[in-house]
Amino acid sequence: MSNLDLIPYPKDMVQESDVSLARTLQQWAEAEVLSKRLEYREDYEKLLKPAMRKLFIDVELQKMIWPENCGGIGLNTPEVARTLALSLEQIGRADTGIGYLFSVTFALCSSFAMETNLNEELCDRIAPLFCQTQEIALGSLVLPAFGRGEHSAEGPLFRGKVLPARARRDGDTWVVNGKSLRPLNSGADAQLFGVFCALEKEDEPGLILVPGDAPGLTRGERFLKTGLAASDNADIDLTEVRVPVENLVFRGENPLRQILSWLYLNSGAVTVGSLFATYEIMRDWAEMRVIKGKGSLFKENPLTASLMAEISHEILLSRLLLHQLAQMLSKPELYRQPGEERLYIPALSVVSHITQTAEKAINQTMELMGSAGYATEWNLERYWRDVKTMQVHLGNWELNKMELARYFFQCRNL
Amino acid sequence: MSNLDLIPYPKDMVQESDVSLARTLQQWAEAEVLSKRLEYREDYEKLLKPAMRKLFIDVELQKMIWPENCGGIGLNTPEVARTLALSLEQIGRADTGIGYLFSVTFALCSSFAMETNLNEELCDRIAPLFCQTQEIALGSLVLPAFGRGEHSAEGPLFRGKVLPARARRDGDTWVVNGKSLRPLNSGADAQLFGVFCALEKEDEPGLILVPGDAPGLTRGERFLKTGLAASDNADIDLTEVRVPVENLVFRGENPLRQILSWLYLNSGAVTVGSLFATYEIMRDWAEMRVIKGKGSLFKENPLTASLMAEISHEILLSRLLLHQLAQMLSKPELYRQPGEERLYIPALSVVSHITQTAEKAINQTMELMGSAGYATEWNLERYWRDVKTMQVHLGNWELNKMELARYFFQCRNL
Amino acid sequence: MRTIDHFTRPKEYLSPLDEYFGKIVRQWADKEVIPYRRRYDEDWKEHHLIEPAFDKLMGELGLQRVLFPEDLGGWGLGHSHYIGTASYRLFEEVARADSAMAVAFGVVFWPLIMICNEPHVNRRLCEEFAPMFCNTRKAVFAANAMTEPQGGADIENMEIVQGATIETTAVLDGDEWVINGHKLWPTNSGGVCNLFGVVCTTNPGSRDLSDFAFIFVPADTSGVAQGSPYQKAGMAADKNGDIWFEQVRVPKHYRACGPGDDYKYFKEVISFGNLGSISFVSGAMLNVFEILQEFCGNRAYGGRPLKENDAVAGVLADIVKDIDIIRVLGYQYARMIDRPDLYGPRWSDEIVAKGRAYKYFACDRAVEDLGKAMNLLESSGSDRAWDIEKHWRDLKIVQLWMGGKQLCQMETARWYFDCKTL
Amino acid sequence: MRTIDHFTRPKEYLSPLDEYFGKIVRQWADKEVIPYRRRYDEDWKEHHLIEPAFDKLMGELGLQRVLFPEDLGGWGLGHSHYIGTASYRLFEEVARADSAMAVAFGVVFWPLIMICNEPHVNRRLCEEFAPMFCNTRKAVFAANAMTEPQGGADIENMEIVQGATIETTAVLDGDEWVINGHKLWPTNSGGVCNLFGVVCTTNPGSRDLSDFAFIFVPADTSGVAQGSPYQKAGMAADKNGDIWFEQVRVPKHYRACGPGDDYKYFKEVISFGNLGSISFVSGAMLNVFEILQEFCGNRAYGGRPLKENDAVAGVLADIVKDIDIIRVLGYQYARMIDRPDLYGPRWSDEIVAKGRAYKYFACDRAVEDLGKAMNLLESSGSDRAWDIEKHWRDLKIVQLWMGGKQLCQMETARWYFDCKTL
Repeated sequence: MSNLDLIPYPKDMVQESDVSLARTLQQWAEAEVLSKRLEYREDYEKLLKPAMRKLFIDVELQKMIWPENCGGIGLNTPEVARTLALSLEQIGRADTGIGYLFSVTFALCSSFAMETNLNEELCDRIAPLFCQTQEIALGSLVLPAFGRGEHSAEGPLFRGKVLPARARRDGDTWVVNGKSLRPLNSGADAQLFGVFCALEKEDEPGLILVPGDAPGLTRGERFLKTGLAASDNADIDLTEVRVPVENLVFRGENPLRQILSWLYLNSGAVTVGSLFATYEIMRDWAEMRVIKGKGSLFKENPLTASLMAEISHEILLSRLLLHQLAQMLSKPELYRQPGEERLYIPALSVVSHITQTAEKAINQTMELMGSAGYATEWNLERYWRDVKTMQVHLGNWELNKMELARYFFQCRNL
Repeated sequence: MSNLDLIPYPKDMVQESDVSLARTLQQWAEAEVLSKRLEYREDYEKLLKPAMRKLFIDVELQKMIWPENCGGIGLNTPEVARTLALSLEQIGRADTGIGYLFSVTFALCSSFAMETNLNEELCDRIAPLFCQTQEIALGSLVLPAFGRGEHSAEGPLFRGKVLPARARRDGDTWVVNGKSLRPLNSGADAQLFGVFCALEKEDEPGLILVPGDAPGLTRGERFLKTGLAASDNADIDLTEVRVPVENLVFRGENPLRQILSWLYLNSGAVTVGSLFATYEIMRDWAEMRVIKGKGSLFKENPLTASLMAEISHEILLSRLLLHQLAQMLSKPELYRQPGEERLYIPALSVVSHITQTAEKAINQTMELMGSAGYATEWNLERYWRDVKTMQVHLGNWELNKMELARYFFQCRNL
Repeated sequence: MRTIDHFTRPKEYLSPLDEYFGKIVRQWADKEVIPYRRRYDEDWKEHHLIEPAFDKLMGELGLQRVLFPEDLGGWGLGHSHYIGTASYRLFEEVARADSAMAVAFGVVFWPLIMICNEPHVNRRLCEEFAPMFCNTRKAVFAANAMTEPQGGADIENMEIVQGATIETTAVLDGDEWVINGHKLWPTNSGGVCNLFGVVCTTNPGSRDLSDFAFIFVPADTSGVAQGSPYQKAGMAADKNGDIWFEQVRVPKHYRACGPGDDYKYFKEVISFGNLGSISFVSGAMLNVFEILQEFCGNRAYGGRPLKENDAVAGVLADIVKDIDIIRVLGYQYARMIDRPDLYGPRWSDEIVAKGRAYKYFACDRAVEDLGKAMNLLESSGSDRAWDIEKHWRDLKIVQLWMGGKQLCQMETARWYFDCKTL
Repeated sequence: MRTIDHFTRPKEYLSPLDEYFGKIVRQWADKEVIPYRRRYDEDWKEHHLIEPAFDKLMGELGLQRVLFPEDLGGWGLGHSHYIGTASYRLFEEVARADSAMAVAFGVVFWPLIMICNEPHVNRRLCEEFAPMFCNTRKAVFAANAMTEPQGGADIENMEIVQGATIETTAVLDGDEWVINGHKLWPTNSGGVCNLFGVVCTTNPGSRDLSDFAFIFVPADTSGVAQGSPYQKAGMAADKNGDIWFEQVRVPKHYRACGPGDDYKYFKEVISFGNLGSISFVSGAMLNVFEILQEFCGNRAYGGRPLKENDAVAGVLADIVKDIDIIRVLGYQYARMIDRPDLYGPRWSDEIVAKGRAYKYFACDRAVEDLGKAMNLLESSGSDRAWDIEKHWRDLKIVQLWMGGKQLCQMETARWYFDCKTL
């Protein structure tokens, strides 16, 4: 018994359908991942793809956001926020990386498949990639990055960073160019990239959809990283890649903020799920471990109990914050649209808290477990690597805080 | 303009009446305290009593919880939790100490005046102290304390601590004895004490109400402390103090947990209010301060902006958690009664987070302000002392965590 | 039973005066200060209680003389190879009782550093000012008038501002300096100061470092006015206020070291400021250890002393660990100041930057640890009666002065990462 | 442009071998390890890449011999007055390249401390084991078999457990010890070990410290079995596994110091373990500084190098401040180990407790700072290509070993507060 029900969440905010989907995903998590960890211990990565297939195809998660007339489930209204919070907790509990891939994919598609900003033409063209396939379909984002040396050489800056690619209009197509772009995930196998581009002869940058099989898109070597094994990431090059004009999903900052708000909610939920796994691993440890010689159970020592309490305390708070954010995203009439600062800032704030807290909480849990904390056998160290990897992909906290400062103090020159 | 509206709270949880009361209290805060700080700079304490009188008597806050048939306002249903959260934010913004006095008084009375546990006989007898007076009426609590040396001499332990007093039954009265008891507040001037006593010939301790004018109750010297100037605290002695048997409000742990749950909600709201004041002081500073010689505005420097953002971020999260807790307290049908662990633990968790975060946030704000941070003139240092004083009165965090550990890990011997 | 003397000190660094200083100051602290300090907060304006203790320490024990050359009645610390470690011990012992007294005492040396220390001894000014400190049994206070209304600690942020923001001016008129300006906040102002070291400019707005001037001004010079002390969160024994200089005239030779050198050696003043700050922190924290020993040894939870509860002990460990580390660090820095032959001049950017780094580390740890200590004591943590809240209020001030944490961070980053624009 | 050599070290403490050690090991690191270390993680089981680098360092450069007396082919570090500071420098330079190699190398000395160090040199065992390490150009590994399945780091928690939980037994049969037991996790196990120091009891369950035994067992003795290495979050160059001792027979004189002294001097082993841990942290963090210099100097935000952004610089300052402090602290502790005449015996409760305190401080700071550093680099922070994630994974392991933070806290509190029951 996992005792996860000891960690409260705002029950009055969720519908029965959300709860039952979460239950389905909990079963998936236990059957396809948690229970198989032991047998796949030596090569954990081997269990990822089959588990993902079950989740994305059999449980149809990759159809979730698409309108029903495109073959999707049609969960594309703001209320889906509460569904996502409960569902992604369970996915993240099973594997942070799988949860992260779903998070980015959903966030990308939210830019044109949500009821509030539905682009039917695009949906009709893109939905089949996700709804009429027996293959796992992944979306990925290419966002502004640090410049190298002097930026003058690197085109216009967006909020201090360099736009990864440039697009020029040619008749009814956009021609996109960019070298060694670093996607958030899945550079090696994503079916759809959202690339944030400088638009020739325009002031505002925009997000352009580039299918993974577009001529002129080449993928680099899959590179090694700390965590998120489910994501086969690699840099990509775009050379004279042509896409229909409609693939320019939006221009400007607010729509980007909307994508990020959904990404933050999702990443927060995945992290909370990973914290659930941490809590469960810690419980197992605390129940069987004896210290100070025989007789005294680990969990009965005041010092270790104090640290275990501290960790659980943080998990409880993170979950409350996550569902509070879900509630806000689900009611734009009360809390604004996700693209507006009034909602985007709390989303950034909540996900930053959750991911930073999770780093600390898992660190502390490892401390409790000594060598079992870093032994692959106990699985905890993987959540530690995964959560940290996801956190750094959300961006440099010092620079993200500049957004908060502009909001709270109307700074103009940061 | 204070810009407090930049800090979101769950709008869908509050009623219009809550909002309008909060508006009234905001006016009180600005008229009676904030605007008068300057004129009372040299002797701030002088403004406290008049401001409290306005709040407790004129705004009738000290009648809030009492049933209407006792001359009260009758806000004694669980929904009052949301009212308290919004109202105490404004009181804490004006003065932490005033907010704290109200918090304890309300929590004490909640043990017998809430609809869910209404004791009409007691209400009829006690209500006049608060409802039929032109004097400020304060309640206070005397809770278990650390033992001194060997506890054997000090009677039974309650959760590791010593019960402050002993009571024996004598006909239809309880006779209470205890030496140098330390109340949470107002030992020098409270009208009503709730004393947690060991009951002779019974296993469970209980809370006994002792009126401030009871014969045999003597008050010690008012002592000096770091903060909470509004609380004139002193130790009290109880020598053969006789009270009616009905003054034993309850026996056992759960009812005590209920008092604490309300105290935690209230203290959390007061602290969030103090953080509002911190935010406003920081804004004023950031707008007028110049660094690195002339020209560069304080708030436009990335380092100071980063710290200001960090602080605001924590304030935002604390407010979300506060209102989430209020929501849980307001719906016992969904979240259990405040006396139950399932609700008491989140309450302890949330208030601990808020008060610890506030300590750090105000510390950081002081860092930003250099000598203005510790100069009485800028008012910030008082919130710093007040919030810390309130925090330590909530108990030793290491020992409070033992409660969390018992809940999350079913520890038995902590 | 451990005592504060069990905390680590680098044995090989200790000065020949270490034991003697330690003994007399600890006696003074236990007898003259600790029994009375709980009433100091209410004495912030008058110093009825505080002044006699200062007279004992600085006048009667004569510790205000130590920097001056022996032949002028001093103890020759200024030209010794142990000025850092010796003063560290002095300040630590005073701060154990009251860190505000430690800073008031320490700052007496602050301007004198400019004229008493090798290799820049200004013999003429030593001769002129020594009697003021050496021929009396009363406490005599000196102060560095640096901070100005507009710029806060800009003046200490030398690397960037290069004196350009200084608005206090010194104009040479014949063989007198005419000084005009308004200073705030210096320790030992608010009416108690006898001798000011004034940071000023001979050419307002100039970034030419030779225009940076450090000029001595006796407090009784006509045109000098001290405002009454500010009310603060703590540190009642240290008075701070406004100082106005209006057409103040002092002899030309009152300029400490001259063009260029005033700026150069003022950075040594910063180094000593950081050394002092660290010593105040370790001294006060040593007393916190004593208090925690008493409280956690005599208060019980579950029928056993608090210190025997593993969770509480964990916090106690975190605190003593920090105290030990701060002390090691403080003495290492003191040694770096004692031995420029090994570590480079005291006024070098490296020594200044490392002092800033150690200082903000020590203060951050102390403020956090004091918060934890108060919380361990529950309601006693906020009682005046236990003195922990006093050290908490006082050390917070140490953390905030001299430009606070941010300036320390910028100077640290600037030195280690060769930053150009911070 | 600053280098890692700008971080503070107490100049007066440095050993005569410091410069030489520094030079040869840094060359080795830059040439033999840093260019290849990114592929070490996949080499965790085979050590195809790792083994040659070990041979160079330990065999060819001969650094595995340093502890033994000169006349036996060693460098005499064991009887020197600079064993602490000299090894600190060695370990720091190795850890800069790979802290797992530093621990594997350092642990070679761990059991040998029992027999090579004054005042408890066991000449007979030195003579017996010296050739194994000195007459070869291949790396030779030793290990301390301490941890057991049931108790975790209990065995290191000597104060409380007093050896009562040790289940590995040594029974004297004629002139031979017969050893039975199961050990886990020692550095340099998992198949690579040549010589074990085995912590065992001559009387299971006894709290009589004279029953605590430290006995040497060559890995090729019959009855000794090493399991294959565990897979871990990092530290691929350090193999850890199970070791089984079944009816293992070794000569009676293989017991290191004898009844009572085995226990006494084993605490010296703990002190060196903590010294080593601190040196691994400072070495790896020095490399983190080099990486941050490069990244934050060459990546731009707002068109300027990251390091010129004040907020980023604030984090950089926090990190270098910690590195500098950890290094000062490490050398101070090394000096305390070098000079028992000043600081008391290396096996004293004080030296052990302070080592624990410094070690957990260093590890906590490093883990937090590495988290911040990774975050500064954004997605590059989790790329193998930047090596910061490597140090993050490795130093986390340093934090967790030897009983982890909680044991350190308990020993610190116990010593400073005279706790009896922790």
